[in-house]
Amino acid sequence: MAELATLREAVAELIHDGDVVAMEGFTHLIPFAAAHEVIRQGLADLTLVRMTPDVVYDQLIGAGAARKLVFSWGGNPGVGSLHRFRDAVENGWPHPLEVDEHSHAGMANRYVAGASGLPFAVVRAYRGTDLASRTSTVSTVTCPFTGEKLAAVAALNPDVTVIHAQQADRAGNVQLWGLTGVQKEAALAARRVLVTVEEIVDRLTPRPGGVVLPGWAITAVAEVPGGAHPSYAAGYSVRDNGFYQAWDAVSRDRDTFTAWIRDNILERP
Amino acid sequence: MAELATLREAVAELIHDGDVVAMEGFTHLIPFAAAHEVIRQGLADLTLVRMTPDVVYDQLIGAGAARKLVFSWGGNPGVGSLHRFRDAVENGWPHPLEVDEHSHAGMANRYVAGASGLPFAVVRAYRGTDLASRTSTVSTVTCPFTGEKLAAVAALNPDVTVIHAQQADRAGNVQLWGLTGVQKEAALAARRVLVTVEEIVDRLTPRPGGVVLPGWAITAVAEVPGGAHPSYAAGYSVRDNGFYQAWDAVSRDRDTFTAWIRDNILERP
Amino acid sequence: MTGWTPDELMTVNAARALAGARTCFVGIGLPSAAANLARRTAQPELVLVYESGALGAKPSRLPLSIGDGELADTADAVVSVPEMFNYWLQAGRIDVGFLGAAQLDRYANINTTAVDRGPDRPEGRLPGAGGAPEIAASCGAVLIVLRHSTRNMVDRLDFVTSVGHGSGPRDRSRLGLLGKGPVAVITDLGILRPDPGTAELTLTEVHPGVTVEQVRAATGWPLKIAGTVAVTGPPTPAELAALRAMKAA
Amino acid sequence: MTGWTPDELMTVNAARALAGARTCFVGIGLPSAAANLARRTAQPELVLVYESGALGAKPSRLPLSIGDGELADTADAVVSVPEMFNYWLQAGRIDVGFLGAAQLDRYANINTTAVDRGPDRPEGRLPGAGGAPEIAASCGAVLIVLRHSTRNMVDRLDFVTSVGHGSGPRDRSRLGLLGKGPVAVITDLGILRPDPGTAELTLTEVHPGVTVEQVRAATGWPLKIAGTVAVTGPPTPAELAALRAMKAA
Repeated sequence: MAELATLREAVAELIHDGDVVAMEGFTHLIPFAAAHEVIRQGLADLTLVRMTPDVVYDQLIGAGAARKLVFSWGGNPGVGSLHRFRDAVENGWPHPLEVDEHSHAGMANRYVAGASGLPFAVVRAYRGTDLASRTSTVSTVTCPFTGEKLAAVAALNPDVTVIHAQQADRAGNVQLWGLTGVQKEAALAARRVLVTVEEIVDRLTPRPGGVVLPGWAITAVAEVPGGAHPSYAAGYSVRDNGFYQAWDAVSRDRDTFTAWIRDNILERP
Repeated sequence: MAELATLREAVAELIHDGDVVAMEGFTHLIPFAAAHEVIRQGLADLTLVRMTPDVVYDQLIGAGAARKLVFSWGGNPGVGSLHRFRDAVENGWPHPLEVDEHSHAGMANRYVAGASGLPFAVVRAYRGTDLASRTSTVSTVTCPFTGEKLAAVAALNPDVTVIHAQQADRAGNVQLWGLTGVQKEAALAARRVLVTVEEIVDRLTPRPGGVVLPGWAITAVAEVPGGAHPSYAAGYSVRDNGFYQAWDAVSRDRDTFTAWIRDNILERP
Repeated sequence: MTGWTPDELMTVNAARALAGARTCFVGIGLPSAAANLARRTAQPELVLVYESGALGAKPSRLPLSIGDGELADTADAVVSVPEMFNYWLQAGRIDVGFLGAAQLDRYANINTTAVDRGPDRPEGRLPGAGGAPEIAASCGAVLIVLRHSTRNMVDRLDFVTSVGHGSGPRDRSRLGLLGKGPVAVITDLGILRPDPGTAELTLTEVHPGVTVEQVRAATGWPLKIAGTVAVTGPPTPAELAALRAMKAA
Repeated sequence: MTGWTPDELMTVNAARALAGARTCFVGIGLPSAAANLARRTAQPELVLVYESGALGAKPSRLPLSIGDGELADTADAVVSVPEMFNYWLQAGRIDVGFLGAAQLDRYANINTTAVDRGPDRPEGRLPGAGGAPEIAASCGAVLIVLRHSTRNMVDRLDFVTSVGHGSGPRDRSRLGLLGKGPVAVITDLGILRPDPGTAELTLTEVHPGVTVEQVRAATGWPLKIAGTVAVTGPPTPAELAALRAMKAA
């Protein structure tokens, strides 16, 4: 059964320098609080995995936690660029960032393969594009029945996956609902799983659209109300679109960003 | 949007002699009424596809509707053999039945490939068994990243998939809940989809565990209350275990079976 | 309600281009505005599909991101992201894919990955592929909407993120791509469509008040012009009202 | 509560064999009875996984089929059948797989597909593979429960449906099978376990009142006998009461 822990304990215990870490949540339920704890604990040299790096990885990258990024779409949704991501890739600040870049279909299926205990997944993807030219995790397979050539993408098996959910019970069973994205696959593909939740309840009530992850498939659960902000948790909060819009100016300048991290993360436990 | 039709119209329109027909429902929500209508309309030469042939295919096979069976477990769950299935395979009565036999993992993934528009699926399966020796729909692929050899199973794309669900709305959107098995994959893998439902409602209310299939992915919906009997529809009926137990004696003898089909299907519209 | 902006012309015409579509896989930004406008005007039954997992979303206001809560709350069904890409998109189940682009070439191939900024400067990062390569590959047809400039409409892409017509009319079938690819590119100046013979984008319509010369000057390759260039119908009061109400919501 | 049947001895010992397991993939019939008994006696926390999609089912009575409604109603989570086989079983996430068998050989390989009835008769049909091949391949360990007779315990399988130890101790790793394979075969006469060196099933325990000779006579190959054959502990009153209450429910 999953261990119930504080966020600080759980991050210290489960995430180490150099780990491959996936934090998932497709716009909804992004584990921002856990990412901030990673910054506070000064973790470094991480390979960050995420379909949509979003502001959460802009913060981790700008804070110097990442060595490599595995992703498929790196923007501030509806707003524009991720300036810290761009600065790292284009100018190597605060240090160079290696990228392994896929399409969404490829990334989603890399997690599916990882969750399924398979070394790769087959996708009708990448054909005619330049994407395969910049990654070693796309190849081809030939259908043994039809002779058709299809793309193969390598399984993703992160050392740790971190997700945010609405609720857990005391045995660590977790329920999330609303847009549940690729979280189940990302969690089941990982060696260790950390879930932050809005609240711990005595008993989970099945919800329409609810996805339940049993406690025995999770390593640790930490109660962190509001832990997705500025993303949101359906039923608990709404997306803080204003934060996303304001992030553009905060992140555009290195000093402004660094001051923001100091004031809002490092000096706020 | 799906057409709302009577069961008789829908079967006549969507299922033809010689078709590849999948009727799914993993013990729960088995579309018995639709199978009975197939028998009543005298359809023949069908390739029947189903993970667990169950009593529903015992009836279709004994009635002479099938030329071939694609399956993974053919028993009367908790009771014993499917006598009509055995009689067809062992003695060619009422005529010979070709079989294409897989494991559950293989069958489930054949539907997944079919639903995904892929010609095959990769599974960690069949190794060391004799299963591959009797089918042309299992082969191997080699992982281009690790060199590991894995099983490949050919996609299943039935001409028609028939499922039973609890509810549809007037636009043909369908909701099923409880054990939902492989129905979504079987439906999405097919060229045409017929759904029988317990009731047609004005508006679907999202349910815990509910799987919704949009009307535009379905060909026809027919309202058939009790259409899963002796299987069941969670929230509407319970499994008629007595029927399954009694079926053993009915189906053991060709004449008893034939009389049962006549009295309970052919002469009951 | 007299007068309109170039962006409004673009969005209204992009919405009209969805005529006949039953289902639309919607990218965020301009495509989402156009698809939502279509649903509020000529096509109330249009099924909007968002890669975040919403099938049949009916948002009351324009979502800022593809993951806004209202998309899930109003959807006919919400599915996981792998399911969306595998069962719904890859299987070729969606009529029209609606995409934006950072760079577009004459065969309607798209770059959203990176731009070359010259030998002395590092490559400039764009957001990346997202769902676009497989939307472009698998939908029945593709519509593209982008602002028209020589920076966007380029002679040669720096990176091919998503395939339009490759390098000519036979490339899609050679590559085994399911759908027929881009059928129209709607910009703030007019509409380009692939030539039926060569698949090269050709100017077929200009918006009211726009000249062919303006379009030519805003295009980074020698633009083919149709024998007759039509003028798009001006936005109707109903279209403009719906668009402005949607943006204000 | 004095006396018990051979089937009760088998079920009680099969339940005990689950000691230490956290999760169990349960086949219907004898395995389901044993796993449910374990959950009602020594292991209230045992997570029962049914291939119909129920993770953590807690049925109050013995289900007739793996799809009985109560399995879903009492489960911690219900998943689709493809998800069950891919994410939960194939990924090697389940501690113990609990299987029945129609034919078993000395390396605990299983046949549930077809039996040879001689040259003049057609092959006899069994139900087929179901989930067994991948349960046998992917669970951390495998328990097998079946009634002991020369018809079931055979010198040579007519068909290999599910691999136990293949033809010896190195076969599972050669085949790339994840788990360690069958660790015990519990019958109505006793318990057989693979020899640590040869992987051949060896009689290690008999049930109270059963002789080694009886077991040998009921086995279709020359059965290896452990140096010391223990006698299984008789069913406790609590075990018998729980088993009988469960069957009567």
